[in-house]
Amino acid sequence: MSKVTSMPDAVRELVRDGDTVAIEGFTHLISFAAGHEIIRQGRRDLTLCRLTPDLIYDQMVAAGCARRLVFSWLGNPGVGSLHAVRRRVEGREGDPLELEEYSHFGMVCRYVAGASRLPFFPLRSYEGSDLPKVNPRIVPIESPYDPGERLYAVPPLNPDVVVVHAQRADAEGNAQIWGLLGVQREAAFAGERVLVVCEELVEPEVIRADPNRTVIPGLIVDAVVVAPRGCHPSFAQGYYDRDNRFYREWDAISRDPERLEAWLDEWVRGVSSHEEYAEKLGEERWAELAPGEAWSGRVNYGSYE
Amino acid sequence: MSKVTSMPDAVRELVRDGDTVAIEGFTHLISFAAGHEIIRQGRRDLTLCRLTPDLIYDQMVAAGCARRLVFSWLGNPGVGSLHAVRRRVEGREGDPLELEEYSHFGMVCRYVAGASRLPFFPLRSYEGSDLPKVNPRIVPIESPYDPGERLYAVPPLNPDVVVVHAQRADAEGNAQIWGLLGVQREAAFAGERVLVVCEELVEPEVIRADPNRTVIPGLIVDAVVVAPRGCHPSFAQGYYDRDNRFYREWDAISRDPERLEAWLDEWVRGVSSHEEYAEKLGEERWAELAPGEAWSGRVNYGSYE
Amino acid sequence: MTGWTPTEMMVVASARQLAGERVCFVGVGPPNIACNLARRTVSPGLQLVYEAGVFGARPARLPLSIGDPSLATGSDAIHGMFELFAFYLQGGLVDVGFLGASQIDRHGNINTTVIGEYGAPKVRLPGSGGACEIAINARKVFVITSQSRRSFVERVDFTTSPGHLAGRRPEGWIGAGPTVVVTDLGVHGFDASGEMELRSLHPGVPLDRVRAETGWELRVSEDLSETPPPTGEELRLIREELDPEGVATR
Amino acid sequence: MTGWTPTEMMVVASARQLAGERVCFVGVGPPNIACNLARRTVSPGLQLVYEAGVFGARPARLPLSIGDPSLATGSDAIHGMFELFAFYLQGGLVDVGFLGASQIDRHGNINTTVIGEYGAPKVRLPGSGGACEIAINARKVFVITSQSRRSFVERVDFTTSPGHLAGRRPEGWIGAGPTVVVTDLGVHGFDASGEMELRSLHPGVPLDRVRAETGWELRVSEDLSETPPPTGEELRLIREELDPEGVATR
Repeated sequence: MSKVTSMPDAVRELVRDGDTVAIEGFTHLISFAAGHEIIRQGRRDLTLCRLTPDLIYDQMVAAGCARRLVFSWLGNPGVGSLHAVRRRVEGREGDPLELEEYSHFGMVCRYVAGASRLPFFPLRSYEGSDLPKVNPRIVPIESPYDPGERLYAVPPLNPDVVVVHAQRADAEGNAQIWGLLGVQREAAFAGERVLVVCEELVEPEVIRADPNRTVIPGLIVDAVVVAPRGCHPSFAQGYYDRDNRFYREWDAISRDPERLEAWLDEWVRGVSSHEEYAEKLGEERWAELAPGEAWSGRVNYGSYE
Repeated sequence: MSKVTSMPDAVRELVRDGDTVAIEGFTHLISFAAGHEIIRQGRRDLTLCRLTPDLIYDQMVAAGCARRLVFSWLGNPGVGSLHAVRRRVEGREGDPLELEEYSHFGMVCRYVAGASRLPFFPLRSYEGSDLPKVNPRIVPIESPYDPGERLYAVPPLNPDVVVVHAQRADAEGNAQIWGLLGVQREAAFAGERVLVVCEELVEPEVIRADPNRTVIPGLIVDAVVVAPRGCHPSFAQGYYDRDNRFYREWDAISRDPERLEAWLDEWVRGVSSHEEYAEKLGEERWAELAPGEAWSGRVNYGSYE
Repeated sequence: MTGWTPTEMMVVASARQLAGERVCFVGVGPPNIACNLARRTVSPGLQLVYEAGVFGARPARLPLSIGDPSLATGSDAIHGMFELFAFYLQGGLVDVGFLGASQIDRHGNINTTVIGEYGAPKVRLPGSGGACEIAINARKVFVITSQSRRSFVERVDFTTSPGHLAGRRPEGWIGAGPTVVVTDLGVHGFDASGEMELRSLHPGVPLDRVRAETGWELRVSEDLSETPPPTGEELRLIREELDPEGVATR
Repeated sequence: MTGWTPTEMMVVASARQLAGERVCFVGVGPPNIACNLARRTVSPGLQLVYEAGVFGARPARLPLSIGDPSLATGSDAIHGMFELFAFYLQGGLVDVGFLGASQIDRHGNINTTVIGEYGAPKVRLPGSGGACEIAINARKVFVITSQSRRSFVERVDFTTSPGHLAGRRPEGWIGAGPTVVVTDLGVHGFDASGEMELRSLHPGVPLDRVRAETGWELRVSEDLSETPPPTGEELRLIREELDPEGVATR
């Protein structure tokens, strides 16, 4: 049964006001297409989870979608700050934004615990850090084999909705990813509802020809949206480059609330879809972002009859 | 720096009497070549770890290499019993064999804990089972968030030596596997010393053309041995089939201590290497075990300069 | 095609129990044939998960072992065993897990570890494998085993995989425990107290025989029925497609 | 090629500290350039691990972000972030982890979270990222930061990543904590009590200036030396190969 649908329908179906939402992807494969549609549909009071909120959450916070952020690194990677978020956090604009803060490994372990239905996950971090003081969900735990040995534990994270972009998927939602994997698999398994967005919809035979490359099984996927170029300014390995120029430009845009608002009006609210957004960027920009070729080899799985 | 060496040298270097050894591979990629060389070199008092001891440990136990088994399923997959092991366990032959018994998931979690330097790993199993009564290392643990919520914990497993077979590796030990992955990665990261055995030694460029397929990084590998057909009667996906006929034949061989001894004399002690063992099997047998072709596609990682 | 083996009846009865189920954790032998038979009959959408790490397997032949290469080629996804056990099974995605049993008691507690004392066994059996966590984490457990006084016992020598624990399952378990026990003689369920109860007799099997082959006073359902015999199509699928060599069914 | 920027001196001094090290957990910016410079000079065998999940990265260009696509193409291995943090970092495979710092105190405690109060920050900084677990699990921690009274403080406003915790590290930690702090003014180490100590001054930097830019009474090593200036080759590598656009070093 095909789960392929449009982004507007997928967001209408899966994302509700007040939901806990994770649009994951560590620098790679961040679905800006889904984030922008959530802005267009005016979702409110969302708890937004990501290791690195990145520009997508700076935009969603500026657009008024978010009540709370769950994260581990709150910046513009390689550039500096997320100014819209900072204004809210530093009390310079709007209502204060609730923050629930971990380290990268803490967030990763939260997704693994959520995916594994574990009530906690132990890790060697936080000792001597002030993070547990400001986040009571990070608690000490002892080894049952040696009460003297102290570690810390983090609680499971099971978002209401998880959105992951993949290079390709079939209509059932079996999704394949190469390049940086981030926490796409763990987040997807931890989600109550899962939206897979892909560069290319492929026949099941393409997936089944290389099952080791499948990161997310269709079993846990609720909807599949085909959104080529849907990660810009993030990237899809082998399809288009990260638009570092835009990441730099965003610094100036997001410093100025009026410019930011104008940008949202022009590039998000002013377009009907991410396809339109991608067109608006222009083929020249896409040509700059086109990578050269670097093909993997093939392997033989063998037929056994 | 190349880590490529011969099987005799690798075993001489890495495996010592009394060591805890794991020759892993869940049905797939079991290095019989390494096991047979350990028998030829007459190692003693080994603690042998595997989820499924399989024929290789039945043979090593019969050859007198083992003092203790750490495992989760003690049988001849799809056929029946491991008779040499049973004779020892049921007190019908030789010294009693020490058993340390878990479930599959318990063993998997032990390797993950060992690889992650965690003093314990929590899982939802064992409640209501008698396994914790006969294995005091399986202990109850409470969630730090809800003392009422009881799980069980298993301790880390860090073998002195881990042997994993892979389809291909480069001279540094970067190893790629497709088909069933079992616990090859987790076991390798948990090992103090790691021996990678491969069907094919390839140029680093082959590995680097598809880094997502690398299961074991050279960083943790001490030695690389090239042993084509080194898994027989186990298999290497895409290279040769599992020799189910031999698995069935083993039942009769291992039932009879004298036949078993004769088999070891002929097929292990009587040959100088696994190459000789493979030759002795004959090309007809290998032709029966040759799979048809089922090639994966290629993916583009893209060049970014 | 007339007549059938007890194992064929057992496989057919098990397959029918899979009607309406979505995700099944498969073992080798009869369960594997039952699941693949169900996919071709009562449950076309049934998705198979193999403990070796495979989701959506499409084996081109009957796998002898749980790790046959034919499970990998052409499957939807292959994961490491950690992901398989942690994310699929413990994660609660498995609707039905199949277990075999060397001994089973009236509460569905299963022994696959030892006959006799653990420290000095008469017979050393394979042990748990994934059975213990399947019994606890699969939403339902189906048991397939042959029925005799040796296997249906008052007390199991060792509890490898917990059943209804005398009617009590700990809080927070998502698993309902064993719900169906299919044997060569009939199909059993469990009553509200978690005690096994005979629900149907396979064709030609007298009730007395089932009682005689059960090591305790077996409860019998008030609406005891006869298991519908295998259809020609079910037998054809088993004999021609799923187990042509009769490895697991004859 | 004459003259160099303070950042170039900082990068060169950091790279030299990597002599003899085997595995380095790399961040973006100066640490990335320092590691790649070390690979071309003092430590050809140095292996780079990136938190995004990459082992043996061979970036064809200077990555702006820690997740640049050039890190993936042509690398030895790509893992999920769980494997990277659990097996590599927590597993004890990382010899040196690089950290930046908005504030650092005499014991190497690092703040990258907030200036001011956490609940009502003057400046909200990015936070930990992987820094907290790097500080605890990397066998050694190298800190790269510019030195001023704003960054070298008596007390950090928030401890994001623990240093020597006033000289005491808990039992069983494999990490030695911060061992080197390289700034634009000089190179610091830590004495037996875990207190920072100035070990060398960069060329042309007077001791008074370092004291003036440090928010506490800075200890100075008895054998204080001058950092050897960048060689022409080191500068050539940085300017022509590693950071031709001067993104991170000018």
